[in-house]
Amino acid sequence: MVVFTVRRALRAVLTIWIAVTVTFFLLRLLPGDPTLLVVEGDMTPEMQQALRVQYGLDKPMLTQYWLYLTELVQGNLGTSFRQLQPVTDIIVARLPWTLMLAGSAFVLTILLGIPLGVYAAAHRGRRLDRIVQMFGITGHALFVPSIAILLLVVAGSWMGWFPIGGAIDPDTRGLAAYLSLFHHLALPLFSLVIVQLGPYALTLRTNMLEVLGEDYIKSARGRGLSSRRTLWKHALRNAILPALTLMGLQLGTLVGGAVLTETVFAYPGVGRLIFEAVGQLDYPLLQGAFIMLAITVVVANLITDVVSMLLNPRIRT
Amino acid sequence: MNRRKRWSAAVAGLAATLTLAACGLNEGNGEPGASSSGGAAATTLRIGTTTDVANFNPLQSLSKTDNWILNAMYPHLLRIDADAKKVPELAEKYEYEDGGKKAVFTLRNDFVWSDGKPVTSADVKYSAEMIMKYKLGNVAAKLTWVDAIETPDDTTVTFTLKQPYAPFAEGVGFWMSIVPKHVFEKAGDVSKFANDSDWIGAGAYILQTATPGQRYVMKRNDKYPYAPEGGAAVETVEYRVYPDVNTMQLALRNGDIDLMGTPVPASAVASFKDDQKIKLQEVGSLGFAHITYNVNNEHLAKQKVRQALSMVVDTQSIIKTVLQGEATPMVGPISPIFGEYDNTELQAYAFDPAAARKLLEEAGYADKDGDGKLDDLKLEMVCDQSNPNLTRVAQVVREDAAKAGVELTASCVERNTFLSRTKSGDYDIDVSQWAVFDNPMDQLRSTYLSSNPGGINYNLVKDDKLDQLIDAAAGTTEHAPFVEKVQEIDAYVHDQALLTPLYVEKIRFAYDGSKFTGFQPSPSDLLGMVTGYSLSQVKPVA
Amino acid sequence: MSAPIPETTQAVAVPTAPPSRMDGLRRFVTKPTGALSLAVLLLFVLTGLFGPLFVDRPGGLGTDILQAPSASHWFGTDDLGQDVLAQVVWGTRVSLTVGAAASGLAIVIGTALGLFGAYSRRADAWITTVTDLMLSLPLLPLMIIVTAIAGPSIATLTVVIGLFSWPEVTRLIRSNGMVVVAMPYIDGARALGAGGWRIVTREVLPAVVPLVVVSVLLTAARAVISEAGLSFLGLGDPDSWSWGRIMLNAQRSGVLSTAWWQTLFPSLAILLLVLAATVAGVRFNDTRDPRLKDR
Amino acid sequence: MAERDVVLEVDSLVRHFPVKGGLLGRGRSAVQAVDGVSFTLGRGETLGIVGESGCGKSTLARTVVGLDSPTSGSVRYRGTDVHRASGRELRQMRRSVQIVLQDPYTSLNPRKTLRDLLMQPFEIHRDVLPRERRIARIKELVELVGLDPDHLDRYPFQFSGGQRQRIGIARALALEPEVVVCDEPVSALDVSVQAQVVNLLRRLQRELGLSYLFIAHDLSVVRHISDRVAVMYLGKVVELGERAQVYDRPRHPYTRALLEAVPIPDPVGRDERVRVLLAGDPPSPVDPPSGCRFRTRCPKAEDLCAVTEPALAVEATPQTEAACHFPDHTPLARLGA
Amino acid sequence: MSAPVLSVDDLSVEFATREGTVHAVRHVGLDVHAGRTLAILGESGSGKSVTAQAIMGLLDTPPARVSSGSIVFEGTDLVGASERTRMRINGEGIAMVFQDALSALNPVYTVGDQISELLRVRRKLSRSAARARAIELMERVRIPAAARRVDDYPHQFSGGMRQRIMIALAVALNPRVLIADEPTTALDVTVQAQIMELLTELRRENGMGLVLITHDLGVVAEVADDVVVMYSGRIVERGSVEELFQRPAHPYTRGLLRSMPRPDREDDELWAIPGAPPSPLRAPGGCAFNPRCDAVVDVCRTDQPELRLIAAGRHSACHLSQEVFDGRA
Repeated sequence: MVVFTVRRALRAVLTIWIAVTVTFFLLRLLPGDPTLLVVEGDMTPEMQQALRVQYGLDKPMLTQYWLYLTELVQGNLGTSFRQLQPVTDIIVARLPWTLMLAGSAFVLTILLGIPLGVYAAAHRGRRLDRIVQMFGITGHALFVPSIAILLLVVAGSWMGWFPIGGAIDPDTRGLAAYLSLFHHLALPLFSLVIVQLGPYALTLRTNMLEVLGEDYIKSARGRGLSSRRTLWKHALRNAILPALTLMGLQLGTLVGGAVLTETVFAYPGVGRLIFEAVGQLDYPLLQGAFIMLAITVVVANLITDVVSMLLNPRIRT
Repeated sequence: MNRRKRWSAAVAGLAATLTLAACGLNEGNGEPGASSSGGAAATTLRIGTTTDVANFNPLQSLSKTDNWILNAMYPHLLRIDADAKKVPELAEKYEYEDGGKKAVFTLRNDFVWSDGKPVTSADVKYSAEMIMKYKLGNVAAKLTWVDAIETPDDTTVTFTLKQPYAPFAEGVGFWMSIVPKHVFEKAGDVSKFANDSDWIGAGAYILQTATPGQRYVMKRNDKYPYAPEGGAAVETVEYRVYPDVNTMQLALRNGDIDLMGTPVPASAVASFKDDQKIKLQEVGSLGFAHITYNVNNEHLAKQKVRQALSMVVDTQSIIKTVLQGEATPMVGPISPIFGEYDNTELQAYAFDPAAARKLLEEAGYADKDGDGKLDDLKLEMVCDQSNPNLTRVAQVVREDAAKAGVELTASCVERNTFLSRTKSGDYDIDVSQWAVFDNPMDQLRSTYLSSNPGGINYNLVKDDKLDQLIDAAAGTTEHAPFVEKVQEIDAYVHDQALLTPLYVEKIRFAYDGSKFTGFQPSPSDLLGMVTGYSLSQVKPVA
Repeated sequence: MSAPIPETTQAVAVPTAPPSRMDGLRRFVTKPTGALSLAVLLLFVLTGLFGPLFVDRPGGLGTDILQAPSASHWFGTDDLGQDVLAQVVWGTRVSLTVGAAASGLAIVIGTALGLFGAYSRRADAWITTVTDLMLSLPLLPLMIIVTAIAGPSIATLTVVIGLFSWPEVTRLIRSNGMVVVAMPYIDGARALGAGGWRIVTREVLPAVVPLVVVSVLLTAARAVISEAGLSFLGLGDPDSWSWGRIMLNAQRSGVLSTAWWQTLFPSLAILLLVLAATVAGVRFNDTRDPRLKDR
Repeated sequence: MAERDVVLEVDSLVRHFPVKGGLLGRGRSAVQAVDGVSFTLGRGETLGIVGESGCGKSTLARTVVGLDSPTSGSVRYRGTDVHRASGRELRQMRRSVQIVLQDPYTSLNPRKTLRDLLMQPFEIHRDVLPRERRIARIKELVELVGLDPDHLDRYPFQFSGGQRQRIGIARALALEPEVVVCDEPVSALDVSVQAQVVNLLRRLQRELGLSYLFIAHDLSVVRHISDRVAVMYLGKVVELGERAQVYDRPRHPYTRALLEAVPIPDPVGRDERVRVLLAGDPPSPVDPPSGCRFRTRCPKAEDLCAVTEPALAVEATPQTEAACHFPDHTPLARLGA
Repeated sequence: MSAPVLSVDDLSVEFATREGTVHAVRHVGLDVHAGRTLAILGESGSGKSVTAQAIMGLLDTPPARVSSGSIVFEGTDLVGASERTRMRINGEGIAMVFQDALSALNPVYTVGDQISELLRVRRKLSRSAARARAIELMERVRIPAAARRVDDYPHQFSGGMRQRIMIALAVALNPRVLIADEPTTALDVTVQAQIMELLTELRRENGMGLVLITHDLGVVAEVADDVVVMYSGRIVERGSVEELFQRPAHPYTRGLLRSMPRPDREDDELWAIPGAPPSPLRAPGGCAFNPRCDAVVDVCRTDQPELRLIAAGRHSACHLSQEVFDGRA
């Protein structure tokens, strides 16, 4: 069990390292060397050179890479071209919002998806099952900005049910602050959950159907255990594992969706930061934001893996 | 560990994570509005803005939000009223002495820094000297002829000029922020001073907290002399960041904000007209939209290229469509607002892509590979993403230029980036909008003088003849010849096609009229509704 | 925001029934949703191919600004007075081109790696690791960065989307290829002396071809979504119309809440196209999966 | 028996599979699937190999035909090392040693017709038969195994299990091999069909002079078809000998227990039958017991068995060799038989 | 012989598939008596497992459907019985041992959990009492170190041990009838013998009726008291084990017996039944065995033979049953 966790953790570190390496070289090997942008327009060659030295751009690429890695390990992602602040500080200020948005979406999807999937599988062919199937397939076709704009305009503007933009009313305290937080979170959250929920419920339904055909379900019923018990205890526990793994893999997609959602709802997370950084051509910030998101996703994935492992004795023992 | 324990451990861990993520809600946001709830006076005015504050140093800041917040916090000698007249703010009055070679400002004695120190002539002198020393911002251009600054007493500042310059006092008085010497002095090199916390100001509102990406909270300065009896009704001014103009509009409709700091885009004006509670305030324009060519670019250095580019800009259609007719066309660099200075004999470059192409071919460009584009003529056009009108203009110009065989790329970037790129000359063509020109002479000096220190000569033009013309005009004190000279420059710049003027926009601001009233708007989109003076006069609707 | 390949395609039994293609196609078409999705796909393809011949390229400045849908402008007009229908029609071409080309690229890479991984144990360790890594990364931000640097164009979009979409394909082809490779008949061929190339191309590939077809559809569907997402973030080709760009224009000009037609119609186009491709993929998969017969 | 014409020689064959585990996924332990197996196979002879699941008999089969490579030891076909051969030798070897796989439902590519399936050997070995003669040869093969030549365009699923196994046999015979390894060829078939296939295999052996390595867990079938029988337990051969000897006078206690466990399809006198039932299941081949591997379940085990591994002296003589310290010499008691 | 505990009469089960309706079981009737072993002998597709699942009520409906007949357990007809009734009788009245114990045990719960769950739900035992009883049951089926292994997961057991656990679960509630569906097919021959012995022992001890479903003539010969032979969904022959093996009354039974290779004999050529068992979807007309039958006459191709009494306790569904029985055909 420990071995499993350690192996997964090593793998997570490897993933992050590869992500860092790929982006580092990608950004430097693509045409339109972004590091040149740090040098402002009308400067003398001497000043340019001085700046290049200051940013370490004069060194061989591998040295730069090594420097970047050593700095990264110390939590330093460089300095933003535009905001002239440490990238880490900028991102850390935004990351909690994204974590909360994507994290709640993840949890909510699972919490809603489980009953939907189980119920649909248990009542195969009935109306709810058909809805889940339809919703599951449609989920793949939903374009996050479309949903987000729809929610923004209808629920946010026409109906005025939800606040628009921002993440919290800054003047609230205590319980009111939490309420405000969820009030602001609702629309971005739902636009993510709507997209994720259908496919997740459908996956769970498929897994449930597969599991319900297994001998151990028949055997449980053969022992006289009620269908409810076999469904929620014996079948679900087995069906949820592959679904959880899939959700883990989908985390990257979820975060991608968060980028779009945050952009539409002006939610102050890393996603909107990325959108702004694209507008600013702020490469260190973009790179840093991607790396932080990658780390987040990989860590979340690790957690999902460990939870799966706790639920699955075949891996654990 | 048995199964049940594992489950509960997992759930507990999850709950803990969520709680932690939500922990510290609203902490570090400074004093909440609730804590200073002094009864009915605890009124908050929430203003939407598109960008964050990029720089808290008023001597060098650029972006709109910077200006809004810092102008309200740091007093100016003069302010501009609704009719674009300069009226006293920190200065009670000013007068020229010595045939215009001395400008003497008399300060009010009741402006006080928020740390209790009075605002004195020393602060004014310090501010001006620092701007001159480090060539900060466009004010540096206005101070070029200053020889010496004297402060005979705490309320008198005397600027000695090398030569008389009529718009000097108005220009400097209006543009220059006065900073507290005793605070800024400690920073040493003020050009590197971030000034990003513990703000000390003397304007109507003082910045309390800044949460980038979210909001900036300003508190009423109870000692602001221009506040109405009993202090400003609005105790707290809160700028909220809405990077997207749609969300800002929706937030206003929704009641999340009370005022849009940025003007309503022309395309959205109609949508606000049906809304009962939203009021639209129209203000005059002191600026204009234009296209500027960076003459450091080898292509744009050629007059014919610039002229040809002017010919692919269909200003009439742009006004009709993008601005929905709510704008005035202009020719040459002098806005029709300046009335007699505007050279009305100038003829706009007619929209004619075919002729433009011909002109370019005369200038030596050819389409040898037959792809319909003139070879090597590739230019990048930068614009400000947060200005919906101009991003659309850029798109239209791009397409029309293609008809003339010119390949333009439109880089509409985030506003602060746009400003820093244009400031550093990192662009070919710049589609932008001047916010405020308070007089034509200052405009010409700021924008075309090659010696202009820290100025806004975005053409980066170094034209001896133009320099001479400007200097000659600036030295002219008699009215009629002065007008003539300005018109001459207008014609010269038009012929050189250093810029293609687009339009003078009718600016409209939207605010929640059911909640607030009493704004004292100033012309231009930069000042608009949010000057410290204006905010201090706002009253809640009973 | 790439959609996952529905789980139903991941546990594909190697059919014991023959791969009578006509039979599969017939069953596919006789399912109402299958036929409908094909019809919708066909409609989009025809629109992409021939639509631009009938509708002028949207551009310039029109006189009717922000008109709601009417008889003269079915989908209304935008703030420049351009016809939204024309934009959607021209955008169809780009969406289809990028979708098809990117998915083609992803399929070629994904299938090759997937088959290689399924057959060669040694290569498999690396291929699975890299595939899993790629899958677990947030790819949209990565695509944003790369597109922003490489300079937005249709080619960039295609290559970027294609290069970041193969892992799903690899995973799918590999996991099913593994099932095939583990089949005793592969041993049979090996015992006869067949080499690796022959086994992969003659035995394994034909077995996963139906899955490749499914994958093409689903990957293309995801590519269309990715393209729309990047365009919506302002990273689309500025010279070409795309559905994402129409929505971006609506956002940029601040008319999201008023000119609903400017976001609704491109959104519907995305939804319909992607839904049709997904349904076609899923249905096609169902018809060849004998286990699903009775479900 | 005259001088045996040995076609296949297996010498100290070992096949270990590393087990995944440990921090970096490196295996420290191994499944000792086949651990030192030796025997010879004469021309026209059938060697039956029996044992329980996990005893390594299938790995042995796969290794013999080259589907798996040995950790050590060798397999020689007429003197040529199967796993070291290359080029021409390898091709020759491939042709001469063929395998009939267990499950006729999965061992035929469902996408290929009977014609395609039988054409495949000739496509892989193009030099065996010129293109124009292949169809005729295919038809011959089909008839040889008792299928209808009119069914060449049918897919596997259109045949019954027995017919499919005939296709598998036809395919194995296409290249005119000398040795055919039959890996549980009838265990997936219905009881009523097994006899057909067993009879077919016997007929083909007679007609074509084939040598069979016949692997099965069903002792009855092995007895029926084999000349000699090897009994495997946990990767090792514990007994090897003439079938009558092995079946009627088993020496190794495992062989004995195995035979006693087989139910006899005759209810008469069943209550009087004596059988020693083994306790438990075979241990894991990852960590086999020391000394004699059978000792943990052996009714006769003594201390010696845990220490010294009994050797199996393999000789090509028609008698039984058992790897046991305390071999039995009495005939197997079968009351009611 | 006492009255049967479980009595199946005229049971027919059909499945709706895309290709049409499959009649998996047709008009099957059988009686299970306390303390006796009834073997249902048949090849794949003969309907023996479907019969068992129909008795247990484990068929997926749809696609399956019991189209006729009754399954009477101690006076209660289980066909169309409520879920409550079904769940009351399953486990306590009738229990079942599955062929593949690995797939019949839930992989994510320990075996102790699975046994004690049953006891807690059905016997309302406390957590600790259920656990103690689970260990007892595991000891009863001779699992070594049961107290320690009670917390192991199914995959940690060997095949034989898993099947023992499966049996422990099946007998946990002392059922009156135990149905064992090919309980030893997946096991090695040495383990197979142990399991059969255990089942026999439990049957004797608890006085259960044991229904043994198998295709293995050897197993039948060793343990069964009564035998029914199924072919293509129907019972073709029925009788006590000794008589049936001595004097088969159906050509199929006879062919099976003849074609079995025996471990205690050497034969040169095996008797072989030609052809293959028919697919349940395309059973031939008349007697389903007619294409493979060595005694076929014209009537076999047109008329379905009824299961007829041919001697005391002997039934056969063959037009020539008497001739076969007498060794004349």
